[in-house]
Amino acid sequence: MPYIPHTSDDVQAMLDTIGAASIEDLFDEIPAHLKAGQLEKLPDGLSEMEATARMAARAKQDEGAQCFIGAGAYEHHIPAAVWELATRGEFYTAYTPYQAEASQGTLQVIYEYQSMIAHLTGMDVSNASVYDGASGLGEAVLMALRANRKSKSHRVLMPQTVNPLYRSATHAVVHNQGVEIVEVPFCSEQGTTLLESLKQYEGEDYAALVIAQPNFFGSLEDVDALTNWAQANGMLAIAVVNPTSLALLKPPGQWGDNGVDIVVGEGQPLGVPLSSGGPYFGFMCCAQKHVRQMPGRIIGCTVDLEGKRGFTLTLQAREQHIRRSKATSNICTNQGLAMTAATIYMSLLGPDGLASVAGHCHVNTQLLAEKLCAIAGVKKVFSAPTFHEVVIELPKAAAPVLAALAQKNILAGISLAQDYAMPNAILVCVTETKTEQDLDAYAQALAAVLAEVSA
Amino acid sequence: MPYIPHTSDDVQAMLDTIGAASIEDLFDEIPAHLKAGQLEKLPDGLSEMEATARMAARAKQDEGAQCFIGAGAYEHHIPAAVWELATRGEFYTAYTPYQAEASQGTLQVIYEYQSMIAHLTGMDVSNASVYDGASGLGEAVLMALRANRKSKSHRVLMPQTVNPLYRSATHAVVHNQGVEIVEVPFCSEQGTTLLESLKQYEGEDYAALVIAQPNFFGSLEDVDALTNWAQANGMLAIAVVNPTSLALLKPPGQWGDNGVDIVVGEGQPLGVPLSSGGPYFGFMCCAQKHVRQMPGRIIGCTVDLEGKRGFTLTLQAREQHIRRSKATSNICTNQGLAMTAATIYMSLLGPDGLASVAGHCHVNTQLLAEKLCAIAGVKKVFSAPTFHEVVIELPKAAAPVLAALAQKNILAGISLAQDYAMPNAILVCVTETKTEQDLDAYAQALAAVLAEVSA
Amino acid sequence: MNVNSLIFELSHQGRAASAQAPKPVSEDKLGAIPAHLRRQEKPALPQVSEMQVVRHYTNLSTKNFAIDKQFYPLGSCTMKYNPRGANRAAMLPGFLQRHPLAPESHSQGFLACLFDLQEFLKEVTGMKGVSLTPMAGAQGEFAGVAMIRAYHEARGDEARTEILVPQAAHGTNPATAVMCGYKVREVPVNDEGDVDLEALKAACGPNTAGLMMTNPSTCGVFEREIEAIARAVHEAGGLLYYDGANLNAILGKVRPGDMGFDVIHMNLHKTFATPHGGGGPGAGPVGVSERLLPYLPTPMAGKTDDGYKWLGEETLPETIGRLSAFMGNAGVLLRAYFYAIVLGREGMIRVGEYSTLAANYLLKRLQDVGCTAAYPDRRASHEFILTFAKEAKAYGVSAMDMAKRLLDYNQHAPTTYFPLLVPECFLIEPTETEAKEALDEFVDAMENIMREAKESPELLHGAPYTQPVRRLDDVKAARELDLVWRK
Amino acid sequence: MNVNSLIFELSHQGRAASAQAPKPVSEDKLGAIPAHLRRQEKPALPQVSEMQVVRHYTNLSTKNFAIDKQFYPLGSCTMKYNPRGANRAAMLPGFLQRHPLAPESHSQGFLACLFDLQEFLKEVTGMKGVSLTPMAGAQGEFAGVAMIRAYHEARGDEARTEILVPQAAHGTNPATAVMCGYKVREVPVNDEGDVDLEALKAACGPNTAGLMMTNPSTCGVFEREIEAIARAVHEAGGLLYYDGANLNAILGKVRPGDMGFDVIHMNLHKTFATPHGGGGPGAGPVGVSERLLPYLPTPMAGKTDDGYKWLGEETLPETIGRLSAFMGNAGVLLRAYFYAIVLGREGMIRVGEYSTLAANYLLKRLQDVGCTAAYPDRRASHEFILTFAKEAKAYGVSAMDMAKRLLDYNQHAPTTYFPLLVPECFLIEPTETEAKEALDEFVDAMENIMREAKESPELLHGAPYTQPVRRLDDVKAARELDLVWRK
Ligand SMILES: Cc1ncc(COP(=O)(O)O)c(C=O)c1O
Ligand SMILES: Cc1ncc(COP(=O)(O)O)c(C=O)c1O
Repeated sequence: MPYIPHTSDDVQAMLDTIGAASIEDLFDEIPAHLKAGQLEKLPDGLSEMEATARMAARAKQDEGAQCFIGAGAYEHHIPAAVWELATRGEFYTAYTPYQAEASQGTLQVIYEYQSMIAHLTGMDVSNASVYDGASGLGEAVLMALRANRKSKSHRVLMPQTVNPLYRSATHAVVHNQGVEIVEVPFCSEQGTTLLESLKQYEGEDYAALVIAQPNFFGSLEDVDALTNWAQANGMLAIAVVNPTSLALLKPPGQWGDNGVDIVVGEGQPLGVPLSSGGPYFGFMCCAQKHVRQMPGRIIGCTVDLEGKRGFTLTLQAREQHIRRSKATSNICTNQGLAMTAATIYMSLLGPDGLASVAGHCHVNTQLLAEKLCAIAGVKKVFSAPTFHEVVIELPKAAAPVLAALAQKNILAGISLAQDYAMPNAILVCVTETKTEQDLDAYAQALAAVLAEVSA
Repeated sequence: MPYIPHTSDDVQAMLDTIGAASIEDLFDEIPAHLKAGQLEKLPDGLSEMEATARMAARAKQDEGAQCFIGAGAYEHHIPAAVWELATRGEFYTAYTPYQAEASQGTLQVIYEYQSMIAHLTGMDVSNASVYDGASGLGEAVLMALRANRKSKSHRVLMPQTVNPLYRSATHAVVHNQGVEIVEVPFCSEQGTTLLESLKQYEGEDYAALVIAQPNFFGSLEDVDALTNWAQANGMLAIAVVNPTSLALLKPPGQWGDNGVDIVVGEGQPLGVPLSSGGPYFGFMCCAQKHVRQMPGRIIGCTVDLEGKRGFTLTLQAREQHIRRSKATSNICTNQGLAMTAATIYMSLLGPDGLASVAGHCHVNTQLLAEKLCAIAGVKKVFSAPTFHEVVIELPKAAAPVLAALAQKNILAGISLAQDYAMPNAILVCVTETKTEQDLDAYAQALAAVLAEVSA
Repeated sequence: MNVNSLIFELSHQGRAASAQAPKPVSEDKLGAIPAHLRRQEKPALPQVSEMQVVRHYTNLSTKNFAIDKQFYPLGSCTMKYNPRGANRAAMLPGFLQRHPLAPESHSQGFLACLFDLQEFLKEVTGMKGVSLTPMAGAQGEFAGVAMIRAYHEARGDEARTEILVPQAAHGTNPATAVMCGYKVREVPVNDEGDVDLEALKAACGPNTAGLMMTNPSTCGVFEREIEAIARAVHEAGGLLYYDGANLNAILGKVRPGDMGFDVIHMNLHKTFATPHGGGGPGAGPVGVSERLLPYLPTPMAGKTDDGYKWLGEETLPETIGRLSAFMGNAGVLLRAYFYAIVLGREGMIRVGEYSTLAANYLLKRLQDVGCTAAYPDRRASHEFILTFAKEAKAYGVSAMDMAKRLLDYNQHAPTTYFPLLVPECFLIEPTETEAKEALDEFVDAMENIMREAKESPELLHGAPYTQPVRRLDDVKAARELDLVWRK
Repeated sequence: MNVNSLIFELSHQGRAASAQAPKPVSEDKLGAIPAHLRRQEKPALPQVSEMQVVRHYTNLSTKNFAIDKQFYPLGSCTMKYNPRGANRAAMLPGFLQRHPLAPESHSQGFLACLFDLQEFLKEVTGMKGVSLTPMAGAQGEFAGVAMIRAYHEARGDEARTEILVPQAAHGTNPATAVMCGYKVREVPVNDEGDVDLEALKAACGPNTAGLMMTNPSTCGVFEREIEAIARAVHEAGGLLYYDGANLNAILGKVRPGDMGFDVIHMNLHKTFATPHGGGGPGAGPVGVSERLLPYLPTPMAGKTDDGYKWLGEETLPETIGRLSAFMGNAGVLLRAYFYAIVLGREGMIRVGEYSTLAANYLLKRLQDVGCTAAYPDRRASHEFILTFAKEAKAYGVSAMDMAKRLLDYNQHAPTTYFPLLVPECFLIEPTETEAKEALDEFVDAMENIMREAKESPELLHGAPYTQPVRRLDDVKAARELDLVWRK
């Protein structure tokens, strides 16, 4: 019996203590006709060896490609120490730190995490993580509605330069509460959100403006202007940022004259593997004045009976287990382990290490863009400066080109046909993991494929 | 500076304390003309990312074959828990447990290991490991010479059915002390060592007889008879055993009328990966009366000041750090971590689990032999029963056949051409990791290759 | 290095784990980024060496209780053994390195695992369709209630504005209902731990969108009137939501689908043995009956003749949509898949059996040493409730005092003060993976503590004594907020 | 589960971690094995569940000090940070799954690493050839002395029956000489920690096969007369063996080859940062000068135009042979290779520099708080010796008492009572990977202990107080041997 320790002697002794004749007797409160059958469709159990072999064979099927896809998930070097530490049983198999005295390890890690993320974003406070960046944006919108006392509106402005996956998850999270997401068009030349395009909303009541930096196209928005505009028009400013980029880019806490109100983002680039999309974690920070509207767990520093420093869950009156239907969110289990990994990652990289990672990402992306644009008919779509992603236009429809490159084990980016009706455009990402040979191999393969594929 | 924490401020403060002007000054006792140059031939340092990428690419080069080679190293399923626990920092980065009070973890593991190996082999006592099975046999021979008070001889009988690699390492270890290894021929029909072939040595002074079970050919020796013969003729009996097999086979402590004197073997099958040959560990057990002749570390159970059970290094007067030139061996660092893994492995498998692993190895080997022998011209060479290896004769020279199979990513065994002048024979091993499809794939590939390769 | 330091307190200007970062990039190569968008001051991340990091977090980890170290009978949390094999399998490079947006040509292995897991969960729950995307139980609840809403809306049934929730429900249930735009109406629970059927019937009506409940309930007992409850809700036009946090209790014994539930979520980080990681990640797949199939959240894994495919909005136009950027907590799903295939059919059935055996045994033994069961006449499910109301009154020791004292016995405390309707309670869930001896040791500890409560209550007030810190000042934590370290 | 139990004490007949074993094999399938060769009774291995195993060994691990947790200044052991990246790289499936006898066609990646490592070690030591097979320092010594013997034998120089060893030498040196069939002759060390040159000259003669020594010596100081020593030994016809246990001190600063050594071993588990694993595995590659090249142990890695090859007896007919079944501790060599390529040229040079800086700083600071250096007029190498002879006499506290007391300060004790010629000594080696703060904390602890030694020596006699056990009874352990648990 895998994972079950009971010998037949144990079972007998336990039943004797209970005073039951059989295990089946313990289910005698369940109406007999409801009892499950033999679950015929389930397979026989496997040994660890067999299960591992099956999964190893499947993992192998998906292996081996060079990945130039970004779009919200980024391939970075992850120091070996990160997961060797994070998967130590003491972190890996602990529950949420409800018993603070027996959970100081996890609690201190979270406090350190909150501090690091707050420093990185330039914000006052942070929570202990939400599910991911996209659902985090949904939570941020709901939070903004609660926090913006000046606004009575249930409407929020969302530039189309925000990752379409984020926009779609945000919609799913918020629309049942009657929240309306109003999409703001972008400048098709620069690939950014212009102040002019916001003018039309002035004088109306919106609770918040979302500002993505870098935006989905990799382009850098004029964040100071956007933040100031939002706040001048009675809105909260919600920043959506890439954490790696913040080693180089102005932190949202300093955008505009007062900094933004809420920051969210995907934490995955901070030491979390691509891993097919999860577990990642969303980070969420805000200005001190909004802290009581924050969803999710928050750890505070305090003292014990003897005055010794310790850490504990705090502001729990925001949370569902205390506040139930009046809670700031229904979130309970969050993404603790991924956040733990990120804390270790940030400690290992430090401010300078993270800056050089960000720098290499940026430089490599520029370099690849140059190499690609040297191919006839290939060009950059937008003029704004970018961080580590760039939109490239091909002389032919993107889909078959991407498929042909995938055949050569190069995942060359994603097509913007569906989300932006730009059938020839692809969004490409390069991080510090790629060497110049890798970039050359991509460019050569693209040139070859373009020569082959019929438009 | 990878792994070096000192900032330039630290360095200055430290030099100030020392009263030195520069780090270079600290080397002022070294004659200047001896100082090394710039080590021009060494490469520039890499980042962890670059070093990992290089090694991953190299690891990948060697990947992907189905392995049917045994010959002293065996592919078994290794429970994930084994190495996830063994590489916990507390085991992985501790030194030899010289400070017992701060090393109870390692010490208790070793005590448990000694107990398990003693139970498995049926012997009184065990040490804490030697380098590997082969060098362990060398140590066992030296130990037998010390322990056999009745014999004045420097000669030891070594059947040719003992793994040739073990014989060669044993020679390297012992010959400088003038020890002579006399090789005993085997029965070419059965593939075992017959009592008759030992008759010739009766009446002469030999310190010990080595008995391998299973022997190199996978064949089972008549260990009771051999043990009795040795002891009746004034020799110690040294068993060389495969630990997996002991779940099914009679333990050396029960061979013959009195059990053997010394047992050694390769511990790798107990949860240690093939890993190109190491780190493995040699296990070594003996009868109580010989314990003071044992090389290597031994842990004993004792009590602390308050009477509480604890563990500590014991019988250190056998060891080099105390006894120096009079020590039983020069061994110091042993194979602690591999032995730790084996302890966890044995705990997870238990007596029944190990028996079913052994059973599957045996059954799979029989099955493969049948399938191979169904191919025209292919047959078993020896008639004795085997455990999980078997010698198969091909209708053609083995070397090119093996090479052709390797091209198909089947490592089909090793050739016995060089060690036994049997150019057509291969030694094949199957363990519990192989499915019947794997065996069929081997048989089909062999049939195909035999049809192609010219003899 | 002080084992009590913050990582920031180890930081020294200019120190770095320099093997981990590529060489610095010179400023001129960053010229494309306009100056006004650049960061001016370095973020105050720690500047420490690699060994300092390893040592710091290794030492920190030792300050945690964990299933890998202690019995951890947190009720409603199913702290069972987390197989290490699942971790190894999920961490295979092929899985770790796969980008979530990799094309299907490079996703067949991963999709096959997801597809198989969907099928497995359907069979084990008796539901007709399963989507794996929710990232935790609460997100599963959200998906479930959102589907209920989508269903009513699709039928133009706009009057249904209320979700019923039994009094004993987990806090995520009412919170979820509100996130989905519903009002919450609580239904009382009777003295035997069952929903008050008459009160429920009275509450059901044309406003009823649905009822959220667990079974066995958070009272630790099986809701015997489940069919009557289902009937009442269905007859009123509402749907029945199953909070699968307690699925472990009945795995293989009764299926939510057979009990009449329309939609359920499962906490794979409970029932399917994936680790809790100090607070997550989890996975909260949702399963639905026939009528809710169109609304399942995307993406899902589908199977066709030419391989596995993603099912998105094109295939499921009425879906409630995407709950996160990608496909949920893939790594958690892979771990759960490993667990599922190792256990297989018989293993699934054993889970319910042995977790129930353990709970009933532990309850009986604890009663024998003087503990008071909240529902003494009921079978325990995989968990049960003790109440220390008597001790609180007689000796002035609270359930919290007893919980803290347990830590000194190297036993993790059970869930305390939940469900709220039982005063001074422990909700205790031993799971099927604890050996009888572990249960007995817990009983021994409780026996001692019961004696201590009587003989020296002040001892309990001061507990714990053996942990890295003594009892913490929660009030100060909330009043003098210190959430971020600053120099 | 009692955290102090033996795994055997958790065992219950019939319990098993059953996910780990294939299904039982029926007896009739084992019929080919004759009954008299079969085992009759099951071995008394523990019968425990998977979680019990995980919990037991997790809890046991917490009873260890380790570099990952504490400062560990064991002299002569070079307890530096063990990069986790090296572990990950060496544990890649392609390396772990490779059979040692896999054909060269399936070994090119592995052989490339070995070949590169050989070249790296040659350059860093100044030797002409390197073989990687020895599995630890002592086996490296064996290989080295066996090569010396092979060299003399090949020349027919049979009179050389003696190996010289300085008094301060590590125990493995004399033990090795004996294993190679030599007699050992000790050479005195003078008050400054140097070999007594005159005594050495007097000892050298036609019987001298060689001299084994380290430099810096185990006295923690650089042997200044190394050239004179080399000359004396060489002129007598002997060869010079370098015990590389202390190579860390001079890495990149002086090369053994340049000092005149003929053969050396390196402890990769010291200098190249591979972990000690609680007592191993290690790796003890040997390097040789031109004249010993023919004798290097096999197999070695070679490079030809069509790829990498194994070099065995065919290529090296005069080899001293094979020291183990396969190719040494491959996994350790891979870790060392990782370390080598991460450090590269400049990193190698820094090792010697910063380990020396740390040792000299720590020595100075300890002297300032009242500790007595054994060689106060010398530079420390990467390690140094303190002697507590004064304190032993004045207060009746031994170096052992002080060592045990250090554990209470969460500091691992230095090497004690080695080298034997310095009474009541600590051999202290901080390594280059410890931050200045860690050294300062050690000084603080020692300052306290020096005060305690004076004010309350009985406190030290009773130490440690904070470990899982108090001081252990070694005498009982040896007198009443209990080496194996029995029911
Ligand atoms: C009964 C019940 N429902 C829902 C949840 C919420 O699940 P999660 O924490 O995964 O969001 C829990 C978890 O504690 C629970 O116990
Ligand atoms: C000076 C010296 N020589 C030799 C050795 C032996 O090395 P190993 O333990 O690797 O066999 C050591 C190890 O402690 C040592 O310090």
